[in-house]
Amino acid sequence: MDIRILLFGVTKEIVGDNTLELKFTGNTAGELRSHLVRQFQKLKGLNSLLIAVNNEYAEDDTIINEKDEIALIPPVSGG
Amino acid sequence: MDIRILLFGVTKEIVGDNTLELKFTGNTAGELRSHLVRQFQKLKGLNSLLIAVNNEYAEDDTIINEKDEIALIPPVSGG
Amino acid sequence: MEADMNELTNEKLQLDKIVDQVRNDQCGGIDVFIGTVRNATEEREVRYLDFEAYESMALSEMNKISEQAKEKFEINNMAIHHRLGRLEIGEEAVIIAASAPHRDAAFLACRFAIDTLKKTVPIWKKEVFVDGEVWVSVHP
Amino acid sequence: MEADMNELTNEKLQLDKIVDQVRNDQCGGIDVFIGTVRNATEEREVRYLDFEAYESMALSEMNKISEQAKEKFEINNMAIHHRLGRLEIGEEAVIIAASAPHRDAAFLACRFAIDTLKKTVPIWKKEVFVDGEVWVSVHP
Repeated sequence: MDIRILLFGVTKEIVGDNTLELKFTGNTAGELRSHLVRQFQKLKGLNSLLIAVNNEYAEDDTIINEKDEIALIPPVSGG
Repeated sequence: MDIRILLFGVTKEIVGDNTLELKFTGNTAGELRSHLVRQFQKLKGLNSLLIAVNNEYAEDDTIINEKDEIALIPPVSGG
Repeated sequence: MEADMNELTNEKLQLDKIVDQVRNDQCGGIDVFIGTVRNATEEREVRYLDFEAYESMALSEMNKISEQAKEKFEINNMAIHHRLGRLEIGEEAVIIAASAPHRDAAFLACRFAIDTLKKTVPIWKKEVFVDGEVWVSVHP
Repeated sequence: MEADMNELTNEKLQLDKIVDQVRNDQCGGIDVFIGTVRNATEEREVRYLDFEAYESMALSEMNKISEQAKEKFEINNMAIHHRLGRLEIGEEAVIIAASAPHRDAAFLACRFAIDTLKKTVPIWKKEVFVDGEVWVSVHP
């Protein structure tokens, strides 16, 4: 399926854009993260890397659908 | 000795004035408190009753001198 | 040691002014406690409060609190302002602000200060009800 | 449940406005935490900070925090305001206010809120130094 991923902070810099469009052949958030880490090796060095689906933190087995709003969440540092 | 005692809050109401002058025949803060409680029975009903000498809380054995600034401190309730 | 930032006043307390007093470029967090006048005590409707202090000693005890807070916790500054006189419902009786490089110290110092103030500072609060008045905490 | 009092903004945070939001006649205490921009991180001089958020999710996570705080602690209201964009040294990045009938709950709720915000809310801080810049907490 065609998905679009929102990028923030350091992940925006690593990917070089604030969104990333890709053909995703897996089903779950965990598979998407593995896919992205293979494609962008520098993501491996981060303290944490989470996937958000429709404004909620996803578990590794959360199913991803084509219309979901997906975001990559590097370590947060608000406050 | 002649002493003058500053009164606040409920002790001011019990004594009926904001200062009390008296001839004190004892030496210590503890003796002064006992003297006052005998003279004003209603002081006995308070949750606590402390003596301050020169802006510091006194112990029962703190010595009182004629020129000291003496105050009677009923239960505090600031904040 | 810097001058104490503590104050007793008959005027309305100014939150911004108190926070600005403790602010500085090394601090990463400021905790502020604001004690306000509630409209009821044990279901009894309060009309207003009247605060009275033994002013010289109260200020001395407030200064002791901020000195102790600076010894106990890693804070930059502390300011304690207490209002006196007649206070209406919702008005501020006390504002305490503590600034610190790290937030834990700011929280702990502020909490220590208000807890200690309520035990040691010679200030007295009279609650005035529709049908009477009472000096708070005086009787068992 | 009342509307959430949480906000993300590019404007300077207004302490008085945020405290007024949580104020009410039943509350006896308000605790406020103010997170400010420090001038140095591990001795390295900071020029300014830049905050960025995944705004829709950040607001949703902030609302979760105030709902959880209301469940966990006996508070009346909580407001969480976070600033975004470029912040100079000394400016406020976040202000959290919690009002409660009794002060313990206000302190605990505020502390819970800032601790949780730092873990869960998708906001990112870039520190800009004279000689470079870094996204905070990103690397081990």
